[in-house]
Amino acid sequence: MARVVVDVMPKPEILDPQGQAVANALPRLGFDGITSVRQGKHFELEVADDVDDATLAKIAETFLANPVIEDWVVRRVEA
Amino acid sequence: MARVVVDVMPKPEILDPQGQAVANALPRLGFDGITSVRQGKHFELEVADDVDDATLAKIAETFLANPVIEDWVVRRVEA
Amino acid sequence: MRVGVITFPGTLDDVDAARAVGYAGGEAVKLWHADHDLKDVDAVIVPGGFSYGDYLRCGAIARFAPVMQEVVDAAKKGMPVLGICNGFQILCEAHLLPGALIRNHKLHFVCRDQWLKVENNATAWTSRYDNGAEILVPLKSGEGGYQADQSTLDELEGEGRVVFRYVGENPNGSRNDIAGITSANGRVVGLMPHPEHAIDALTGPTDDGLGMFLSLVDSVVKA
Amino acid sequence: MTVDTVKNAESTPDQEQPYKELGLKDDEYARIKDILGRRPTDAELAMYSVMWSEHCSYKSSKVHLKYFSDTTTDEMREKMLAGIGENAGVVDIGDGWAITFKAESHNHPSYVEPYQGAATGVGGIVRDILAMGARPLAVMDPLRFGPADAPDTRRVLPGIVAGVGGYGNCLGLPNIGGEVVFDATYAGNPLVNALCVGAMRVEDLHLAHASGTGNKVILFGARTGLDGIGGVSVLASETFDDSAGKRKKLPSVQVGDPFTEKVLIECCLELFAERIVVGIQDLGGAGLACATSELASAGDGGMHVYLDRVPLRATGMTPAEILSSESQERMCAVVRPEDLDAFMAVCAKWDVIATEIGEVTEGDRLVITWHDEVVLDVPPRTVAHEGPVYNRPIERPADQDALQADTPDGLPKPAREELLDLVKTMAASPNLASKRWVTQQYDRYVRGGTVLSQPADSGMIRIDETTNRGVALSTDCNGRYAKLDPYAGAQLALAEAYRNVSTTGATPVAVTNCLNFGSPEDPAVMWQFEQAVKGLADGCVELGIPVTGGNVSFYNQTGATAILPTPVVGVLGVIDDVRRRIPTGIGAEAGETLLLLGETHAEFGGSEWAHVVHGHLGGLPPKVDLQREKLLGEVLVAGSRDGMLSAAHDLSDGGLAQALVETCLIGEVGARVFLEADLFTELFSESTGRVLVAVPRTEELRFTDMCTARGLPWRKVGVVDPESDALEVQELGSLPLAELREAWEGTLPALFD
Ligand SMILES: Nc1ncnc2c1ncn2[C@@H]1O[C@H](COP(=O)(O)OP(=O)(O)O)[C@@H](O)[C@H]1O
Ligand SMILES: [Mg+2]
Repeated sequence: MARVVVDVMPKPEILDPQGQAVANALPRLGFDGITSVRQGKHFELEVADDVDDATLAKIAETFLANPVIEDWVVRRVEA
Repeated sequence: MARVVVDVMPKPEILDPQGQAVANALPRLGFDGITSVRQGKHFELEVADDVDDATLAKIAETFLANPVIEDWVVRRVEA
Repeated sequence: MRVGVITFPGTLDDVDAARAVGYAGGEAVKLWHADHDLKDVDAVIVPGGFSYGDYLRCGAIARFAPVMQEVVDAAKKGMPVLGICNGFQILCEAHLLPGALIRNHKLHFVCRDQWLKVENNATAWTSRYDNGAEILVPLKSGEGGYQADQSTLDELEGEGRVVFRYVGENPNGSRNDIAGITSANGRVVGLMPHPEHAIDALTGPTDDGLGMFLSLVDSVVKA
Repeated sequence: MTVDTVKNAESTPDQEQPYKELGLKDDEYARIKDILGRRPTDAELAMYSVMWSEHCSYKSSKVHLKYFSDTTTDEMREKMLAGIGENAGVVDIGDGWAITFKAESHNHPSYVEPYQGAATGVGGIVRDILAMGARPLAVMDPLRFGPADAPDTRRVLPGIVAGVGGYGNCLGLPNIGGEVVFDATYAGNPLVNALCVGAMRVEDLHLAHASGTGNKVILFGARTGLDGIGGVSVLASETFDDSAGKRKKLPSVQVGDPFTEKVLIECCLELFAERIVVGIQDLGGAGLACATSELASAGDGGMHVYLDRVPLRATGMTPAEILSSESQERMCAVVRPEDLDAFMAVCAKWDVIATEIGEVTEGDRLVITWHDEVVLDVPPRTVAHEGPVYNRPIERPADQDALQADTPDGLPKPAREELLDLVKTMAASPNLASKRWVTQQYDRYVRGGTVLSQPADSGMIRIDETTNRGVALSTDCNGRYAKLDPYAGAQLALAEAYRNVSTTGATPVAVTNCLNFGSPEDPAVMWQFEQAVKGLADGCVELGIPVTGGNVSFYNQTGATAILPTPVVGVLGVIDDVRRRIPTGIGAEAGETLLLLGETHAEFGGSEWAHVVHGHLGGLPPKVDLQREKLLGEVLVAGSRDGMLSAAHDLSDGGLAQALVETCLIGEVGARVFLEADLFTELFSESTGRVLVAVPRTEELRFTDMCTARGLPWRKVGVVDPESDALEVQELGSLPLAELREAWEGTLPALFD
């Protein structure tokens, strides 16, 4: 068993209303000094040892992310 | 300027319908060997250098996450 | 009887909540999110919608609005407060009610006419109903699954603080089929379904929801 | 970054420009040079290329659309306050109210990115309505998909539905109707049409023009980013030198932010109420290029825009990119200088970014500067209103005769004992099955004015809470009929939408359309288009109601295969008191008789039966009789006014069988039905001009006497039976409602859950 993390983020040129909303709210809540916020998704997968990196990339690309508007990163982490 | 990542995940005991849906769909799409999926949020913040860890923790705890249902982790990353 | 109805940016059902207050014989008073001012109202409704787009988490940003600080203070002194849908989510985020609401178990937004069972008619908002009565009102939400840890659930159940429960198939994965709950003193009520959309049979499935607004008018007159 | 200025263009007349990549033809490029007397700058090229695109200039359809105006009589125009040529049509409905409504397509973006494509489609049409000065009140979404069980439909449909819902729900606009139709020709090219309806007081109508020298031009709403730039990014790679980094060709996908739009709506309505807007224009396709040139073109002066003032979301954007960005949730207003502070205060209240980007000038040029250098200097009419016009070749398809000759007459008919099962099979077929899986993702209650929404023949909203005046809307189109005969097909769409509106008790008053067709470069497609426009316009004349606006979407095809011609027609009706609406479900009154109004003939060309059972498309569609539709409408409205009708449902796809199934299931009561000789024809023919009505027994004689007196054929076909939980067809047997419900409601969840 391995633990795999996939982070999916809106592409830089694509509007990110969610991150925008957080960024706008922070100063109102009294938190200054945060100049930019982007919000994406974070997946944690438990994966059998025979699942290779290519398969993980395929899962991220075809299913977890929408490559038209999102970028993704796959990382294996220590359990 | 520093880049800070905050990951927010549903608590283990809380239902995670989104992660569940992904986990259920994967075998249908022909991807086997993924035994569990949880889905949360991933934030990337650009932060002024004078924002300290305590402030970041406060932002995560009071705002980015709802501690009733979610856990959170803050990381500073290399830009 | 003056009932405040809050408008946040992104609030949608304020017009409907105000209309319902009027149908019940109360006077609806507009409250603006950015004001520290409750305009001497006798009760407050936090209506449905998508405050601030609900982008981070439903209710997470609205909770910090200036008007909400006033609502929290007033609620602590016993003012009746009703949170409907997004309003319920905001009241949970503001810790006026325990627990939280998460994404519907089937992940889709659900709009349907929903049967509810009234389980507690001792609140400021439900005295017009009989306990055990079943009412039909619209439910329309994407994040209506009520969640709380086991001890909170035990406490709510033990103290009879579940006010409404879904009848029939659970529409959103809510724990214990919970549709609405109340504070320990029965003054603050939050629910996911929309009583303000069921005040006449022309525009709603029934007029079953009107009872909540009539109850409020009764309770304030009594107090 | 080097910016191409007018000065630069003058001194480098022979510089190569990527006009072909931007979709301009040689002669179009030559004409631009001719207009300007020099080569265009990058910014000018960007503006002309987007504004002269098919989508913005209507270059292939213009000569045909003119037929709508040409055939509209003064009498038809009587209630019309604004028509073709404005952002949306406007109709006077009485009590001082004006209604504006329009449909638009967002087909191609929704195939690439279903959720965002559909979402921004809704966002765009809502801004069109807002730009008329109206409060948007409701939306509808006529949709077309490939086969229900095709794998790609599983990707496309849930995304589109979630996008329509996600945006509309968040805006607080009830969804009061739409269509979901499946056909193989839409497989690589789904249709997402979105309609919005809004209301205003008659005196508050705002028209888009920039008048009054010295008035300010304000851009407000979202920041401008790189989204939706598409083809124009080739200009960036031309002008970006290597050190700045070549910009890759950008995806032309736009991401919507419904929250920003909701706030923008409230902000605009407050601005209108304070009467501080001289002119207003939404930013949709072609962004600022479109808004500035249209405002200037429609006004009485010129305009100067300081492009460097536009608030940006991305760094390093070129003037060409800023002009053609399709970032969503933006509006452009023209404001008197003395109202500027008040304008900005309202925007600040709603946290809406507002920037003065220019002013109305004397003269007749649109001039755009970038840090004091002129990057664009054009006569705005040549951009917005005097684009290219094509008389595309038109040719009736060679196989049209063969298609029409291939009638359904020879198809094997079911045996008598198979008929009941067929009722169920048809009810479960994707086009006839309940669309609840879709509609339950849409909020239909918000605003508290929805009197009818799905499932109903038309959506209906209350406009005035004091007088109870309201409007009803229906959109329809059967693409198979239109394929068999596009002229008749367009009229059939009109007839159906008209009938749907009257069936709920409202009087039809105006028409909008969304004409979805294949490539205009295909003469056969142009023939379909021409026929459909003629059919629709002629039909409107016969019914006496005007086309007030619409939208054309071409190039809907996969490879060489065009979609079924799909002229979606929307009809708006008025009802003076929404409390007398006629619902679809039977069983509201104790004893009801079921009457079938109209006549049934054996008409199966293009029918749902031929499609479902035989996969057959051929012959001629059912006959259209618009005089009959008119009479039917008058009878239904009279019946509603005098309280003689307790329910009504129009007959269309699937015929009487489907109408019976739906009235029983929606009303949750059974019925006993007795039919005449040819049971198959009685049940499944799609003859037009028919409505099934439920009449309380006490009103039966009065109602049938009225029908007879007016010459409307009617026939008693059954009774409602509140005690029964089945649909019983005499001589055939009985279908338990539970079984029917499972068939009717089970199909879409099984496919898409
Ligand atoms: N099929 C049509 N029938 C009638 N009018 C049409 C049709 N298509 C477009 N129009 C009219 O042409 C004008 C321009 O249309 P369009 O470009 O869609 O408007 P907008 O600029 O608001 O997007 C509008 O007034 C519209 O009503
Ligand atoms: Mg427009």
